[in-house]
Amino acid sequence: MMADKEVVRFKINDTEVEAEKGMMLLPVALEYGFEIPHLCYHEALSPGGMCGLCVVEVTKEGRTRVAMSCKYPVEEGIKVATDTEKIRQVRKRAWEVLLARASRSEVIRSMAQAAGVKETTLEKRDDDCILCGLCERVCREIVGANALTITRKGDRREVVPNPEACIACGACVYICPTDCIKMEEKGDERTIVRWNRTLKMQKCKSCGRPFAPIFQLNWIIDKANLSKDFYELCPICRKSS
Amino acid sequence: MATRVGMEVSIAAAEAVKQANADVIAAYPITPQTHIVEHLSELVNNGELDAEFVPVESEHSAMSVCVGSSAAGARAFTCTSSQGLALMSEIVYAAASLRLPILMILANRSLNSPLSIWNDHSDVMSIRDCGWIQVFAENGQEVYDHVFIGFRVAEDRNVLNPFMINIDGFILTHVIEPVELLEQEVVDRYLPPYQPLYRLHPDSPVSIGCFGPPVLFTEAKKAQNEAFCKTMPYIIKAWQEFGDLTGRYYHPIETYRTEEAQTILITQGSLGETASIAIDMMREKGEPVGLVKIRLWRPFPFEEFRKAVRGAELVVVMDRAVSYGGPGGPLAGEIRSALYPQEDHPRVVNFIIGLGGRDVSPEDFVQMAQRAKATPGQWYEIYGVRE
Amino acid sequence: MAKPENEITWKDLNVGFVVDEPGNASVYRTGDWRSQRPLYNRERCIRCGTCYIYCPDMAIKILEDGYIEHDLYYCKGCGICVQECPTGAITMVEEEEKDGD
Amino acid sequence: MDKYLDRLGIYAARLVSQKEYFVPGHRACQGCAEALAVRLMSKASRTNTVIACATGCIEIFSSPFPLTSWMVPGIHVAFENTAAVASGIESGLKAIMRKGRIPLKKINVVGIAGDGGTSDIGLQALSGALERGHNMVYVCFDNEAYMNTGIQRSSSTPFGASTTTSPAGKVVPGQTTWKKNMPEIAAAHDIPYVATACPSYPFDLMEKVRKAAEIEGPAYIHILSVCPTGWRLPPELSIHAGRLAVETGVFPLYEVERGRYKLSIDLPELRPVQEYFRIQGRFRHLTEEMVNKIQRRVREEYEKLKKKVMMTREG
Repeated sequence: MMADKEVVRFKINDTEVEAEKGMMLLPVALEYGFEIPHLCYHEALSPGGMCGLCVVEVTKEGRTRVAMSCKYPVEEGIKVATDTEKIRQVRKRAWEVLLARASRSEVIRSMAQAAGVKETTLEKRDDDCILCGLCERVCREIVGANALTITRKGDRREVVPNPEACIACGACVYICPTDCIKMEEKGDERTIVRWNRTLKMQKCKSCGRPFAPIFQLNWIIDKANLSKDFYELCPICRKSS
Repeated sequence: MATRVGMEVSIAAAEAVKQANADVIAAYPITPQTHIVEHLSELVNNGELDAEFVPVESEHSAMSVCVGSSAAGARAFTCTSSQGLALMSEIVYAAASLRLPILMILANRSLNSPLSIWNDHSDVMSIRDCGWIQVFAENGQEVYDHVFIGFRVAEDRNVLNPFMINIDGFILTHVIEPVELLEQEVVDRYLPPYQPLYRLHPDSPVSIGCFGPPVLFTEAKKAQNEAFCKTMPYIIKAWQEFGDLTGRYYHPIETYRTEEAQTILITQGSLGETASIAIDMMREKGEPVGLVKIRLWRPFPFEEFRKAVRGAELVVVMDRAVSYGGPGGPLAGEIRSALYPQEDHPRVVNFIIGLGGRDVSPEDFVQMAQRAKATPGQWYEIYGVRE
Repeated sequence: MAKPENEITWKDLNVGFVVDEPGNASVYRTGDWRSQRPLYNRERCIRCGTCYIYCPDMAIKILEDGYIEHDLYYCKGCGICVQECPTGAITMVEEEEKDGD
Repeated sequence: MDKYLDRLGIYAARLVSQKEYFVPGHRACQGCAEALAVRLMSKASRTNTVIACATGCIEIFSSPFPLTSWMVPGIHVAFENTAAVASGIESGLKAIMRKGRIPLKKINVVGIAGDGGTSDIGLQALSGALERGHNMVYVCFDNEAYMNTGIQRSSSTPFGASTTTSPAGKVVPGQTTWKKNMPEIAAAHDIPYVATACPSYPFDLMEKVRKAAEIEGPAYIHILSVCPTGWRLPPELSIHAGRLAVETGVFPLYEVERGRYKLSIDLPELRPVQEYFRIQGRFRHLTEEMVNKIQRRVREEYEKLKKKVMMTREG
């Protein structure tokens, strides 16, 4: 079934597994049903290596080291351990970092708690974003709106929005693991709260319901080279007509 | 050392299920099966048996839970009676076709209507062709022993078939009998943990119970029947090995004083003990009468049966169920089929007796034997009816 | 099972009629059912994946660059992708006369 | 507003795993939204799952021997006992894991059945399983009639719908009873999670399945699965029809999590039910009077649901 691709065989927790060469460890392990915590990985996006939770121990030619499984390409004959004492320690530290980065996030606090980490000794940042970068990657790699950038000032990173480019599509809302990007719709306006982006919605010519931001629709019209009046009707009225 | 204790047969059965280390027990209460499941739930709730006791909402679900858990690789047990069996019968068939080694004790009881909670064999006969291995037990010891034998046979890779132990309701379930209990170590030696051939587990996904189009359905049935017919030597082997361990040997057909017998009575289940008293009475008077007890009902031991009745001129079959408009009782029909290929087959007379808890005494057997002898022809009657 | 079903003998069957090749239905071509075929206009596609998520027959693949491809081996020609595409990048056309494959 | 509703993320489809656990080659009708719902459910429950499937369309189109569309293990036994079989699988796995015979692992046991297999013939087994509290998910794929046997009415067929056993006749105009409220019946068992879903809202559906699988104890999901064949509508409109069912309030999307009701999509204004009926042949015979009667009932039910949301709101 993987005839034209090179297959690599190795072990995860003593189970023989195989994967296409070039794949990263994390998706392979997840596919085989191993539980590895992760917050900044998404299979549709390039690996982030930002949350530090997906660490595993990889033994290669007798030498064992800790590696982030989202960024570690599979190799023939390696042995991967997903839940050792060492790994648990490293993950605990990662949770502490995340707790500090997103001290306001209820989601993170309960996840950390489930992993046995209640508090962090690190300096807390008053936010609920863990800086996983998924929003930036999805906006750039999938949507192509490039409305977000990750800036770095010293060791401080931030996700910075470009208010002119955001089409308020909601992909970042969908992907955010801590739910810190919220979308609101009031009347005929849609707002992506975190990016401070409010766009007017197109009202359906037939039923009068607002259905999508005009800016987004124009962006699509432009991209797909559609007629200007392509989105006069909402998707439902368009099909019913 | 095995210990011999006085014990209600239902309790002995439950103790055997415990010693067999069943994983899942699913049951719905119905008289006269209740004492077995009551004791099992007690064992589970007291931590004496590590199993899931699933108190289902119907017998249909009892068998469904057994099917699900057995398919997941667990050792599953249920017991029922009468209406309960009738309700679950759809899944009884499915369990056999799916080749799941479930063990069921059927505390035999008549089927409605009229409502009767008492014993006969109309329940088991209604599912004769369901594809389960079916044995009849004659006493408490046999019930106890067959729990181990049943699991052992059912789970044998060469068998993989569900196994049913028939025990007469009240007559066996509710009586206290001496039972020799096995040491756990002996049980463990005899009955290894269940190793399923397939199991419902994500590590090796299988699809069980697919839709069978006409082009394949017959093949599926042929495969099932072939496999079922081939279980006989493994059943006999399991009995043999059980005997070697315990000194108690069982056979598909048990005989009692059949040497030189011209008339042979045929029974199933607990009637055997009563009938044997009648045989003694008649033998004492010098009558050449013997008894054949059908222990293994499915697969039917044709060869062993023919051997057991060889030389007899008259065979008197005792049925505990009616086959309305049929050839008499279901057992008699089977006996005639078994004897038909024999050139010189004996005359077959059939009595339908002991319906819905009606007592059958040794004297009744004597009378039936005499009547059968005196009245020529192949006939049947429902015995002991007030005209 | 490599054999066509009308050649399978009873001896070929697994115990209990079990199928132990997960997902082997993928050999079965449902594309023959089509009377109309989807036509995809890449120029109009904004790579949103909507058609992919709504396909009941898993007959739409998302390619590495985000554009899509219909798998005509499976596509039954239901036309859901045409209806659901937000930009009208897919249309249905009459299935031409079927050839051998 | 729920972030898993499709119009809030036009690119969300690209973020869904491309891995299929229910593979093509299945023989569902053109445009079958039930097949789509099964596909989406499987994507959400993923690899560590065991399926117990009832007799019905899904069984027939997914696994005609010797083929199977399932990548995960599954069993079909009968029509009415899916919940019992699933509870047996759950009990079996639990026992043998506890006894150390197989490694401890979280396995989702998912029972799936149609509306007939759930709200009619399978109701008893389902009620038993929910009451016993097995850690399993039960998903009802509701296409509102016995489609597999040829579009006969079930207790889940909506009022007025014409089926082969509730035909729109000269005297009796189709189904004369209101649709049985199965999610409410499930919720009455006081189980930790009940939800309604529709494959027209795929992200919402997948999130609900994921949640149901994660929650300890029984969970029930009722999925409206548009059947173009039985509803007599063009196959390309089956997603659209599902959306109309939701937007008209005929089939509201909601969750009941530990007794608390939550609308997944809170519609400020319901579309007229006629928009939903117009595209379906099974409602073609409805008189204005009947439509009005249904419209009133839909509004009432929707208001009732909203009241439940208010009444069970936290704090």
